Amino acid sequence: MLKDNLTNALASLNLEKVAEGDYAKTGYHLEVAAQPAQMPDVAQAMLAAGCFLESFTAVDLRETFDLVYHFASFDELCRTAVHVPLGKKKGMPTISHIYPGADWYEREVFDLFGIHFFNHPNLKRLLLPEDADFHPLLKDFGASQGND
Amino acid sequence: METKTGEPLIHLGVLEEALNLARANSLWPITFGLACCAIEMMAAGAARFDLDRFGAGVFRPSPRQCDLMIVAGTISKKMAPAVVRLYEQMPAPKWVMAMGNCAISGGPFYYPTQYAIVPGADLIIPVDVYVPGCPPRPEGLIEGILLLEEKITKRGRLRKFRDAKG
Amino acid sequence: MIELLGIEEKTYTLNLGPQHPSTHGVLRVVLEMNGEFITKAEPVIGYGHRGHEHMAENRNYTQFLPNMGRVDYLHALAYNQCYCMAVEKLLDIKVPERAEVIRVMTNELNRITSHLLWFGAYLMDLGAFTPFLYCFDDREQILDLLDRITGSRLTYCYYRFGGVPTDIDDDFVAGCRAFVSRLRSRWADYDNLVTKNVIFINRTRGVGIITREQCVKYGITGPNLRGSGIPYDIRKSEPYSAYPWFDFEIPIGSNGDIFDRYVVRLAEMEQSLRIIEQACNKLPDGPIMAEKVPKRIKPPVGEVYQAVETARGEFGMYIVSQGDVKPYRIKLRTPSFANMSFFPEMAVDNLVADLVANLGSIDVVIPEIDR
Amino acid sequence: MELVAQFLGSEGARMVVGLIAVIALVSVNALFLIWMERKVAAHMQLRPGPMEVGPHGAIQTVADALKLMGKELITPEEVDKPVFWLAPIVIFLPVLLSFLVIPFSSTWIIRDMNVGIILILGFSTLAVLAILMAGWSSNNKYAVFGAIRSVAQNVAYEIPLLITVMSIILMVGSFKLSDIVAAQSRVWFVAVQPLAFILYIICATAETNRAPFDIPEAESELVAGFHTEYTGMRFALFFLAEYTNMFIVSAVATVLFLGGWHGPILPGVIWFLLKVYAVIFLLMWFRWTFPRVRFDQLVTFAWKILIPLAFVNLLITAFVLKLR
Repeated sequence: MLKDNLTNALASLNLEKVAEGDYAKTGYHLEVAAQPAQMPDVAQAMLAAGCFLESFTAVDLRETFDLVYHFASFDELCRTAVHVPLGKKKGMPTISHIYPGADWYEREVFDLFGIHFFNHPNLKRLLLPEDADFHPLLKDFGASQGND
Repeated sequence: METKTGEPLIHLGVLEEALNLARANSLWPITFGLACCAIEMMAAGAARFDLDRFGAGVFRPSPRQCDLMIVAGTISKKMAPAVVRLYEQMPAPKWVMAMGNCAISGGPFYYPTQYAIVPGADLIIPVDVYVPGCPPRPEGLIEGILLLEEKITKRGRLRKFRDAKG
Repeated sequence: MIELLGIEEKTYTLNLGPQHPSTHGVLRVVLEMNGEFITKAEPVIGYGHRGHEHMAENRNYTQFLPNMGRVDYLHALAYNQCYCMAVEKLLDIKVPERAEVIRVMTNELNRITSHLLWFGAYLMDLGAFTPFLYCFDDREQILDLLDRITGSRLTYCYYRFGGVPTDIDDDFVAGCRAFVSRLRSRWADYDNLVTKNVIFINRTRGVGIITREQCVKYGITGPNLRGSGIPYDIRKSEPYSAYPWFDFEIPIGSNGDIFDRYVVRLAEMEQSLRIIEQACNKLPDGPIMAEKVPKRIKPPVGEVYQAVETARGEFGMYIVSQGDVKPYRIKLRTPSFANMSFFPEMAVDNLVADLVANLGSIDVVIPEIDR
Repeated sequence: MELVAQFLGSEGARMVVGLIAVIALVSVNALFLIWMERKVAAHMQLRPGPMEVGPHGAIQTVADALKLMGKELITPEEVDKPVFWLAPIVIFLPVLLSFLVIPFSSTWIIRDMNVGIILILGFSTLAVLAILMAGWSSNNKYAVFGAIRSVAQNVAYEIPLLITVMSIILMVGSFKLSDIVAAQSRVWFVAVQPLAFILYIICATAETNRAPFDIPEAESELVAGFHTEYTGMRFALFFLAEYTNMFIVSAVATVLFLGGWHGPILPGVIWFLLKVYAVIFLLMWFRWTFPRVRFDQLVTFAWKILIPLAFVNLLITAFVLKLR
C-alpha cells in the first residue's frame, strides 16, 4: 500500500503531522504538515515513492501564508496534501530541482503572492506582465490597487 | 490612396465605388484568436457556416495581407501591446471587429478590482463593428461581416433584407 | 567543417507568437536557434490571463459558476462538473442518479467535441486543412445536441450545485444514438485520410517522446500520459459521478510519441461513444436536482480538493472555505499548465517543424494555462 | 540593334500579338485558377465556397484582385529596399516568358524554339532566385527561413525533374516541344513512362511550392514564409506567379506525358487546356488532402529516393532504346 509506505517514509523526517485524511470530505488520503525547511526532503520522499506533483499553491491567511502541495500517484489512488505555514516576508526553499514541474508553479506563486523561492533557477513573473508591481491574490490587494 | 481616418485626396467616383464594393466582398481576416470566441470564429469559417461564401474566408496568418482584424476574445493587459502592434502592421484600408463581450467591454471579466484585462478593444484600437455574445454564435459573426460590408459600401445585402422585412 | 573554416557558430533568437498561426491563441515561445535546430525554448505565458482565481474571491459561489465554462472552453462541462462536485462535497449534497447520468452523457459528448477539435486543429498544424473541416462538421452535430439542452454552443454552464437544471427528452436520446452511429461510420474516413497517411506517420512516429519518468516529474496527465503507456484516468482510478456504472476502457499507447497520443485520443472518442450508448440505454428515472440544496450557498469552514478527467488531463479544484458566501481561495489545477511546463524539454534539439508538431500534440488551451 | 531589327522583322507581329495574348491568358488564368482552387477546396471540405459575388462566386477573385490593388503598399523600415521591390517582378518575369514556347496546338504557339523544354526549365529556376530575394530582403526571420528552405528544396527537386524529362527527350530525340507532342500522336508517354510521370508530378508539386511540399510558406510554421512582409499588389504578384507557375508545370506535364493537343473531335487547343486543368486539379487535390512534409524528410526524399529512381528510369529508357 502506497499510503503505508508514504507514512513510513515521512515518519523519519520528523514532521509536525502525518495523519490519515478524511477522503470523503476533503479528497485527501494523507494529510501532512511540514516546516518550510523540511519541504525538499518531503518532496524527495514523494518522488522516491513515485508520486507526482498535482498542484502547488498558496493561501493568504492575512497573518501568514499557507502553502499547499498536492501529490498523487499514477499507480494507486493516494492523494497527499502537504501544508506548509510560512510567515509573511519570508522565503521558501524551492523544490524545482526535485520536481521540474514545480518550476512554473513556484513562479506562479511568486507572481501572484510575491513569495520568494530560494535557489529557484528562473524566478520571474509568469502570468502578469514583467513590469507589473502588484501581487493580485494577496488579500489586501483591492480598491487601492488594480485600476478602474 | 486613402487613409482610414482622413478623406481621400482625390475622389474617383465610380472607381471608388467599385473599389469599395471589391473591398467589402473580399474581407480577409487575420488568423488571430485570443480566447473562447476564436473557436466560434473557426466554426464560422468551417463547413456549416462558411464565411468563404461572402469572400471573407481567406484567413491570412500575416497581418500584412489582411483587411479585417477580428478581435475574438479577452484582451489581457499583457497582450494589449501585441494587439496594437498587429493592428499597426496591417495595411490600410483596414477594419476591426470586436467579437464577443470581452472585446466590447471586458464582458464577464470586468469588475471593479480586476487587474488582468483591457475592458474593451476600442480602448486601444478603433473598432468598426461590435458583435455581442459570449461567445457570439457564428450567425452573429456573419451578420457582423455583412454589417461591415454595409458600412464600407453604404449599401448592402443586409439592408435590403431588413427593408424587405419591414 | 564549420570549425575548419574558422567560422564561429552563432545562435539567434526567434520569437514565436504571441500571434502565430500554430500557437492556438496567445502563447509566445522564445526560441534560441542554431540554424533550424532549437537549442532552447522558453514559453512565455500569461497573454490570456484573465484572473479567474482573483475573480473567485470576489464572487459568491453561484456567481463563479459561469466562469468555469470559460477556463477551458473546449471541454467546458468537465470544468463545470468539477466545480459543482467540489462544492457539493463541501455542502455534503448527494446528486440524484438521473442527474449523474445526464452529466456523464453531456460531459462525454463535450469530450468528443474537444478531441475532434484537437484532431482538426492538429492536422492543420501539420499542414492538412481538410480534416479540420470534416471534424468541425461532426462537431456541429454535437453542438446541436448540447445547444438544445444547455442553451449555448461553447461556454456551457449546465450543471448546478445538486444536479442539472433542465431534463433531457427522448429527442435528445435519439439524437445521441444517431450521432453515435454517425461518428462510428466516420472512423474509416479519418483512418484513410490521416492515420494511414505516410506523411502523417513519418511526421509523428518517434517524435516528441514523453517517458514515464518525465510524466512523474512534470505531472503530465491526460492523453499525453496515456500515450506513454500509463493507464491513469481519473474516471477509473478515482471514479466519480456515474462513471463506475459504465463499461469502458482506458486506451494507452506504448512509445509515448505523437502518433501514440493521436491514437489514444481517437480511441478515447470511441470509448466516449460507448459510454454515451450505454447511458442512452439505461437512463434512470427520477429527479434531476437534489432536494436539500440551500438557496444561499454558504459552505462550512474547510477545504476540498476535487479532480476530474478532462480532455486534456487531470483538472483539480482546490477550494478553501472560511464559512463565507464567497470562496476564500480557489486554485485551479489545470492540466495544460503542467503539460506545457514540460514543453521546453520536449522542444530542444528539434526542428521548428517538430516544435509545431509537438506543441499541437500536447493539446493545450492557452486561457486554461493562463487562467 | 541590327539583331533586334532582324528579329522583329521576321517575327515581330507574331511576338507582339503573342505577348498580349499571354498577358491576357495569365491574368484570366490566374483569376480562374484561384476561384477554382477555392471552389475545389470548398467542395472537398463539405462547404459551398464563394457564393455571393457573382454566380457561384465566379467574380470573387476579381473583387480580391481589385481590393489588393487598392491596398496600401507597406515597405517596412528595415528591408533592403531595391531587392524588396524587385523580387515580385523578378518572380513574375520567368513564368511569363515560359509561355513563349508552350504549344497550345500545332499552330497556336508563339515561338517554336528548338530548345523549348530547356528554356522552360531554365526559367523555372529563376523563380527560386526571386523567392530568395524576397525572403532575404524582408529582414524577417520567418521570411529568411522560407527563402532558405525554398532554395534547398528547389535545388533538390530540380535534379530529379531534369533527369525525368531527359528520359522523355531520349525517346523523342528533340528538345522541341512540338516534336515531343507530335511523337505522341498514337501512344501518350504516360503509358510508356508511368514512373517518369509520377516522378514528374512529385517534382512539379515541389517546384511550385505547393502542399505537401509548401514548406517555403508553411503557414503553421513560418507564418507566411518568404512573403510575410509583402502587402497589396506585391503580394498579389507572388500569388499570380504561383498560379501561373502551376499552369506552366501542368502544361509541360501535358506536353511531355499526356499527348499535348492530341485528342478526338474537339480542336487541339481545347484538348490541351482540358488536360492542363486536369493536371492542375490533381495538384489541388494533393494540396487539400496531404499534411505537410517535414523539411528534412523532404530533402531526404528527393536525394535518396527520387534521384536514384529517376536515374534508374533514365538508364532503363536508354537501354530499351538501344535494344530497339
